[in-house]
Amino acid sequence: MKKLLAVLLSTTCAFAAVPAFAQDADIPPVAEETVGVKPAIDPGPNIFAMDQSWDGLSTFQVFSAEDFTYKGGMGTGMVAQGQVSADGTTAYTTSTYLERITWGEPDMVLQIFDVATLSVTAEIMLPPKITMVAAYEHLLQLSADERFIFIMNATPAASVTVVDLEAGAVTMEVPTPGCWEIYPATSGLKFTMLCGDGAAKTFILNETGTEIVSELATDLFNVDDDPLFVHAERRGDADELLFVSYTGNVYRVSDAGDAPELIEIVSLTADVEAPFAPGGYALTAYNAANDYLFVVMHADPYDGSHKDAGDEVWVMDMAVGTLLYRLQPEHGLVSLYVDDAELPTLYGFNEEDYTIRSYAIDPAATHGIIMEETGTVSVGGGLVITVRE
Amino acid sequence: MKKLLAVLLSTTCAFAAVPAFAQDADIPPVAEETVGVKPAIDPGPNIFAMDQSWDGLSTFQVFSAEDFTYKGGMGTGMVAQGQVSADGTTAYTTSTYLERITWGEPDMVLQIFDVATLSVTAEIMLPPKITMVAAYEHLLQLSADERFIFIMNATPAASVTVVDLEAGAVTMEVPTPGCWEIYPATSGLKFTMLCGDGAAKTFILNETGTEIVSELATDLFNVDDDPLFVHAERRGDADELLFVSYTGNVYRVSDAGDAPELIEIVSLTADVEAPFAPGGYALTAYNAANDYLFVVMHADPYDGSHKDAGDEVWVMDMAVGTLLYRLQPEHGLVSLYVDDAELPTLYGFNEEDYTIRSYAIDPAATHGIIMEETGTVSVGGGLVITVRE
Amino acid sequence: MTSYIDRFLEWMDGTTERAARRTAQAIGRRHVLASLGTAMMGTALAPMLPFDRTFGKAFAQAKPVGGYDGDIAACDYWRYCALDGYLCSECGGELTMCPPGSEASVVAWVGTCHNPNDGRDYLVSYNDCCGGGGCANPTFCFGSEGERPGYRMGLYNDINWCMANETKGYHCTVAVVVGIA
Amino acid sequence: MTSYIDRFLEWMDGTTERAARRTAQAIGRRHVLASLGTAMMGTALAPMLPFDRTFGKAFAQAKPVGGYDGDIAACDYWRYCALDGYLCSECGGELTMCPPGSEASVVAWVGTCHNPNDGRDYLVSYNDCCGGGGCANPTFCFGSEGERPGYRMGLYNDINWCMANETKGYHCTVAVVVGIA
Repeated sequence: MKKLLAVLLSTTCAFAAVPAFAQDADIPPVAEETVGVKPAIDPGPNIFAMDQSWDGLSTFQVFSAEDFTYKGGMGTGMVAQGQVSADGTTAYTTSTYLERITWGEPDMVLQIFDVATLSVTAEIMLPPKITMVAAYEHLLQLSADERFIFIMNATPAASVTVVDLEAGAVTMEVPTPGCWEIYPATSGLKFTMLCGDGAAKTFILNETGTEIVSELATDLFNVDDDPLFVHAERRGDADELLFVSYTGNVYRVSDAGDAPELIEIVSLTADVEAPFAPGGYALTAYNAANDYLFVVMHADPYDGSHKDAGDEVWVMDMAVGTLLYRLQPEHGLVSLYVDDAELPTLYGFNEEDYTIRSYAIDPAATHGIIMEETGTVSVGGGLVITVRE
Repeated sequence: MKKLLAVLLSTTCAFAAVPAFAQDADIPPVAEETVGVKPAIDPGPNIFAMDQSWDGLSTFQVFSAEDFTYKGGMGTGMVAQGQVSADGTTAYTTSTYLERITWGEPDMVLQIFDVATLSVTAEIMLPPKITMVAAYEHLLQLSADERFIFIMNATPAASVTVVDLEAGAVTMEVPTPGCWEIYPATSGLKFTMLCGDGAAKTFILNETGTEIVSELATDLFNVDDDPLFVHAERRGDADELLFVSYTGNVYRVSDAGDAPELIEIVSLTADVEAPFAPGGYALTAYNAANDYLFVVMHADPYDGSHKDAGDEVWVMDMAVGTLLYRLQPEHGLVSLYVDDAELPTLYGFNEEDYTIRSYAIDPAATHGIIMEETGTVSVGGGLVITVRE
Repeated sequence: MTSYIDRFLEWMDGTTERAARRTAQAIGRRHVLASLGTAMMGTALAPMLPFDRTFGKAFAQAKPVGGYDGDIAACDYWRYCALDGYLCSECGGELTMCPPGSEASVVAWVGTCHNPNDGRDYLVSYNDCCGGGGCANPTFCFGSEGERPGYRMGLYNDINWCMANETKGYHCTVAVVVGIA
Repeated sequence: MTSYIDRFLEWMDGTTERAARRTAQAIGRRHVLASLGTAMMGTALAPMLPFDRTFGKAFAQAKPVGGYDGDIAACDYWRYCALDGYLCSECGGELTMCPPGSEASVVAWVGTCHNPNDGRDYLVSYNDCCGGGGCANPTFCFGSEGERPGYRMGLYNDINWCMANETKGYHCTVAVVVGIA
């Protein structure tokens, strides 16, 4: 093979060596070029969005947050989840590679990518239990110090695989029967989950991630009457998680202690006459500078409409716990992301035409407009949108 | 796991055991059901069409040739080629499975399927050289007695892997430098190829497929001025291959002897004033009962239009070597298949809307119509169409 | 609905005492399944297809309705109230049968659907079919009546229910009546 | 065109005597490629994408044209006369550069394209980029000027030109001027 290629290469070069017979002598000919690989993506803030495939390559896509250019993709396995470090330099995916695509031995792996070069730097084989599910932010979560990563399993029994990223090894599997999604605490090796009996449960591990130190549950919600969405927000740096329920309540939950604690339930819809309800996937987004919670809402809800695209984006002022604005984007959205600026940029995924759209949010409506669409880009998927400076 | 499932199963069954409280006592309730697997596809003639993926699951699709129902698919690897036994009971695919979908160790395999159950019955590992290319009929060919199968390789050096299907093993790799696609003879372990110097070359192997007995080339065509398409037809059971050239000539080539022999070149376009040329993928089809060659033709050809969809299907009467009909299907086609009936059914793949369309062909135009569209079905791909009774 | 959820919760809590009359049989068949590729009824557990992957796919032509109590090619067919996936009936299978070459998921999610023909509510098991080839032009349905996130696993329809099979590739979804609600 | 084909044929026949000035350098870089994931110029060999797999994909937005001698996002850009594939310039790469995370094919197909800006014909090497992630919304171009089937491998554009790389997954295609025709 190597010999053959040498011949081939020499042949190409032979072409290049043929003297030019210029048609237009005034214009110098195009210089010979060499194929290469772009060594790194262009600098600047990035939008990350997972394009999940269930029968082949999933791609963790990277777009410029400035001009929506596609910077490239990190290729990974089927039904992938993605996550990005706080500084935006490292990305993580979990996914499944089946030996014969739809059957055969499953390799379930954590892959670590260098975002600049979009290249795999490490791969860690996982217990073949990871959940194969639509993209949700809290199925793959970093610990506060980013030394550990938590991975949601379902066999269908629920558990969490803990990986020590420094050691590059699985440290343990935490049994989490009946509990789902992972909300890591702001410090320590600690995370909270929502459980099928309506509790929230906090798991605390020892500092090597090899043992459960504590697991304490608190009754939180009624799974029949007012179930919580599993997409949730941390309220800035506070030890407080914000959950939204099917009927439009916002649950403020403290995860400061060893057990979760309900702080308060505030209603999005209490003062609104027409029936509206939250719906979508990553249906909320939190902006710290203004203490705003953005929620995708749809009119005329019914049993089963909780994943429908929303006609409106409602803004709750968390400082006072009241509905502040009802915004009407031109396109129905199912997922949101908002940055932490005082004049925030909001991002939304429109499942109808598979686009991510950006909106300038001006809380003071300086120019008479609170929400203005500023950009759009076609994506392969965008149920989870993440932006890193 | 087993214990858990036992609990789960018992739980479900508990549901089923709950007594019914009928809303409408006059109507008996829907009986409890059990999930199952359909043991076999429905009987009747089948259309096979390859839906190739380059980054995941390729599917060798099976449709009813009677009502165009989708009977199911045979799942296989990336960039697959497919072939079907003469009796329609066995299907063959070659494809590539990469360990990490777009990278990593390549498993290149021949998979053998039982068509009735759409199930893999055997898999034979191949030298990792098979060509990853768009679907073409003559890249994967059975020997006349169907004991051997020939597989086209490109590294890019061309060669043919020979597999003894009885033994389930590769017997040899035939070096075929500069030659492409495989046209097996009507008997023996013998095939002809088209070569880059304008020759056709016949390779004869010993009867165990382990040695080349003879390889003889004959000058056939001018690669610059009148290149041949590699999709070709056997003229019924005759030792005669029909090739079509970019400019619209039909090359009749005998493969009866140890070397190919040019019988005659006849022109499709000689008596047509407006410029037309053949184009597409499986752009020809041969009907034995009428000795007709169907060819997809497009108007106003230019350098590079040879894969464009055709506006017309021309019919050459091979008995006299003249253009008989110019048919105008409603939709542009790139690939054809025709059965061997006296009143043939012609199938065409329309790349615009990814459909296979069927046409009743009545050479005598009994009802004033020679070609009538009779059906359409959406497919994942249809560059090669094969029909088996 | 509530009584179903109560019972599901009991299972989640591990407190259920109900011994099912067909447990042994079901387990026996599950073992068969693994070796023969035939499969049995699903269970208390749940769903499947993530979101609409039909983008750019044509919708299926209507199929003859014979013997069914509705148009099983239409997403508003009563059994599909919580079905999230491709209809197996258009992938080579049937309403309750996986396509040849695939296997039925050994676990499944459950919906409670109202049958307008007799006014009753039924428990419908949505089993995914696993492995095999792809579909050609299937209808994708996305019902979420009574659906809950993964903390109520048996009602969850975003997840691949082939998870407990050896063959883990998703193919399509069937809708099987397993009882009256 | 003909002279190119003559030369290609000579190679196919193994009769070429031309020793290229940069052979050693090129081979050296090929070795680098394997280990570092950077890649060098393609060769006498050829093409790639099979047929339009863009079905259902949106087309890319226009990109700013700066420094190029045409609109490199348009399939009628002069270099693309025989390009069959996704444009790498819309997959994270550039006109002659593969996207980060992929590698350039070590073999490639060649087209002879007329540059309307200077009236000259150029040999353009179409290298596939191999591995890496997928594209998001790339333009798919399908030019076949001077294209020949696999018996003229170096002019063939239906085939995956990642075939000679260790990384064999197709990603996208670049268009590199390698000389005057």
